Amino acid sequence: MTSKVFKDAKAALFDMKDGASVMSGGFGLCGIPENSILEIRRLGLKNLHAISNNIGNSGRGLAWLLKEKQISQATCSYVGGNPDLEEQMLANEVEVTLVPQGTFSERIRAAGMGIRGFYTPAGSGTEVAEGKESRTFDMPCLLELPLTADFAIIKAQKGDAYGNLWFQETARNFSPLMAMAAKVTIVEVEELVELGEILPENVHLPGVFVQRIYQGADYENTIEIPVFEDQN
Amino acid sequence: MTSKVFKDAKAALFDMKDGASVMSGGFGLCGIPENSILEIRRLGLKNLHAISNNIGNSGRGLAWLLKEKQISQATCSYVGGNPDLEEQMLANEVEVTLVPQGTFSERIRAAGMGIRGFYTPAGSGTEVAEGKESRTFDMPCLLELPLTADFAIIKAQKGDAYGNLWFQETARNFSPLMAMAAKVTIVEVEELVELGEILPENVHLPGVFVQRIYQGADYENTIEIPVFEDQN
Amino acid sequence: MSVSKNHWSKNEMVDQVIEMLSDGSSLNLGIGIPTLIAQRIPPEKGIWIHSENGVLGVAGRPTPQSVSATLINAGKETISVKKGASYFDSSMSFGMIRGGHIDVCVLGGMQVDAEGSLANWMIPGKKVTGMGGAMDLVHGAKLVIVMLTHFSKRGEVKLLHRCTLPLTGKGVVHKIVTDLGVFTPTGESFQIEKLAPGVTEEQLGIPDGLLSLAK
Amino acid sequence: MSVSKNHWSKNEMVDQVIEMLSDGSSLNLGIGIPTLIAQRIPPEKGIWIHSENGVLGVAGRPTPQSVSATLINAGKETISVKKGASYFDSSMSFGMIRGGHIDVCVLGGMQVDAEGSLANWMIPGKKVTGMGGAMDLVHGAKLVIVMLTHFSKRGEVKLLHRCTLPLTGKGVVHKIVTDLGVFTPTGESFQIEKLAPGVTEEQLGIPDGLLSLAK
Repeated sequence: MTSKVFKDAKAALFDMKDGASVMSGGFGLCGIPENSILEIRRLGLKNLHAISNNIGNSGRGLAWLLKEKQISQATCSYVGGNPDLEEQMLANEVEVTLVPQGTFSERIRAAGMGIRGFYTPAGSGTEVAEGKESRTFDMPCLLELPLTADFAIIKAQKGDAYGNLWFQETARNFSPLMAMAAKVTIVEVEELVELGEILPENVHLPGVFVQRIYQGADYENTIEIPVFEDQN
Repeated sequence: MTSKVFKDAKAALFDMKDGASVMSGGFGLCGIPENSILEIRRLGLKNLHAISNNIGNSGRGLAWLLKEKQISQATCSYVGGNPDLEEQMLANEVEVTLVPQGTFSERIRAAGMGIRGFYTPAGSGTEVAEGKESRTFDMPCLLELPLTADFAIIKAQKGDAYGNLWFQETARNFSPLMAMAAKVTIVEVEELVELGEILPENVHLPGVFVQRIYQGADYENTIEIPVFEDQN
Repeated sequence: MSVSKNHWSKNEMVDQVIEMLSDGSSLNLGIGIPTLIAQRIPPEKGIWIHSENGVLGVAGRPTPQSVSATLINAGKETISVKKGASYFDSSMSFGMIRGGHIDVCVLGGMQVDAEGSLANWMIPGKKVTGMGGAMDLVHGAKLVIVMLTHFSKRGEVKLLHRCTLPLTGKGVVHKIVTDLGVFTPTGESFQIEKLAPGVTEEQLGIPDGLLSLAK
Repeated sequence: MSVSKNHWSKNEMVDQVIEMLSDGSSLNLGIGIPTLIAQRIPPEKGIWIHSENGVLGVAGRPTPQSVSATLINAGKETISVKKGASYFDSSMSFGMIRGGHIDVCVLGGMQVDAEGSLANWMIPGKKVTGMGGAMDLVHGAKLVIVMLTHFSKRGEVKLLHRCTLPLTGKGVVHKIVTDLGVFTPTGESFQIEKLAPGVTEEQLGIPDGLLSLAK
């Protein structure tokens, strides 16, 4: 039986190619798959379609790839706080598709859960509605379709050899949804634990959604905007 | 501030009336809200619309209400193993709507999550498709609509005063989804724990979905079909 | 192997299914005969068994000491789980199937036809069990296998040109395992993959035009 | 209270919002001014603060000792949580809003109009921040409050007959809190609920026909 456990990012990303669509977990810099992103930079992959809430932030995360002009297409909900993306978007170097955040996560979930389309009020009556089917239930709604990708790169605080994952605090965000949605899901963990160490009730993402997992290293875990009690 | 904590089933079900639609958690007899069901029997409510995967099983659970002819309408996925329901269905005493189980749970989730409709392949090309909008994506799909109710009665192994819940093993099934979907969600727990005792990461259902919670008593926790290793 | 018996036992049927499973694959088991599979899969195959009531990693059966009222399979039978198991709600459970994450799904059946359609949830005017999860389970898995006895108790063959009972799914079945053989519905016919020892084509009770041989 | 200043401070705006909150209610706070609310809510009100990145039960700020890189709000600022908090994925988080489980939602804005429409995500040709969660947040909460300064830096009033910037949501706002007052968009006009001390109707910069008085 082939193991899902890989030595490191280099081993796990062996077949990622130019032009791939890649979902990347994280909200801002919280919960981002640092090792996999840096490996993509090392590989020098080009023409990537990045699908992530922020496409990096504050010059880090996926912004590492923006700096190297590795991303040509981006699907995200928010570009504020990401000068690299704003700049390349205005210079038409990156084609940006903005998706309302709740629609973004639900479209990714839909892809993972085999839902072929759903109706949501978000974006109704706005520019986001252009070109979309509209339909009124209790209020006007838009038909939204699943969002998938060739790869998902995500990070969890704990994971086991089958790929069962556990996320700390708000690091969960889009990661389990992306793991469900992508064709190949590559997980890096802070801690690779024994099977059974995550209580079956407390598994946030069952391992069946994970194709590859590795123990990450050298995490920066950057805090973007530290605000403390004392400052109030 | 009004507390969500009630003394018992009697206190928590004070405003349930004849004709109410009631979602009830549980798969077969696993994870059923025994105390709330027995209180409905004691109250002698009539003409109820029960929404539950099995509407009881083996003469127990919601079948307690079937025996008293309290249920006039049932929405469920499976009637096998429930002679009370089969009998009253064939005698036209209970109007039964059968829903494919995955569609059943997803419709309940949709109600809870504000999704106004979704497309699923389940039931396509079958009797279930009759009267429903069909649409072909990668395969023919049906448009399914949210399923809600006046009340959800569910059971969790642990819960706190805000209504944060934790379910044991396969007792989770439809319960957290129903808690999201109903107008009033009434939870009974085996153990009412302190706020914070359920680790925030391990909360299966955030308390915001719960309106009332009480410590249950005298659980039967009936095993329907005990099968043991030795018997093989 | 006894030639006189001319059909597979339930366990032999189960073994036909197990042969089709790749190591490490994920597997949903329907109510009825399919649940027997869980107990016969060699642990070294590393199969992850899913039960749609909300568990992945079903192992076998509990002991009277370890049995738990909250740990059951979709047939409401008590089970045990292996290390690495997980529990989840019904929406996630069916999403696993619908989203194509479960490799193989094995269901029981009343009728199955050459088009790959399955009927297993009601006999009009006689018996209604409800579809349970079956209508969801037939869409999504890479390999949908139906296990059923070849003939009904009344002696009617269950492999038909077109199902006469209300369908569970249309054109969804990839393989059929009966006590007489293994078949692939091709749309036009049932392709014979394998027959139980001593079984002849005539015994199958399927009209000649509906049978074809594996290439 | 200084009459000469003729407008509310940010904290005074925050207090206007806090007055509208029922004890024990749930509250989503948008990026910007609204995040200040978390720090000023009296704990005894028992408010449950939701941040759409996946947390319910935001308390205030961490200490340098307790700070965690994985515990932030939707503004990417570090936070602390109270007992009874929970974490969840983004799909669940927006489902809470969309499904109507969060009582109150407070957002920032660039423009808001008499119809209750809000614009807060882009200025064509100038600035695009993206809508983030705002387009989802405006649908679902029982009370949607927009907090914004009454005038832009260029002195243009932000309360208009109709928004000129691309909309975030159409007819979705229930209350508006500016540094000059509290308003209800009625469809035809802005109904004045309250004005900051010393502020006159003339100072609002809203055409007479667009103003109405609370009944």
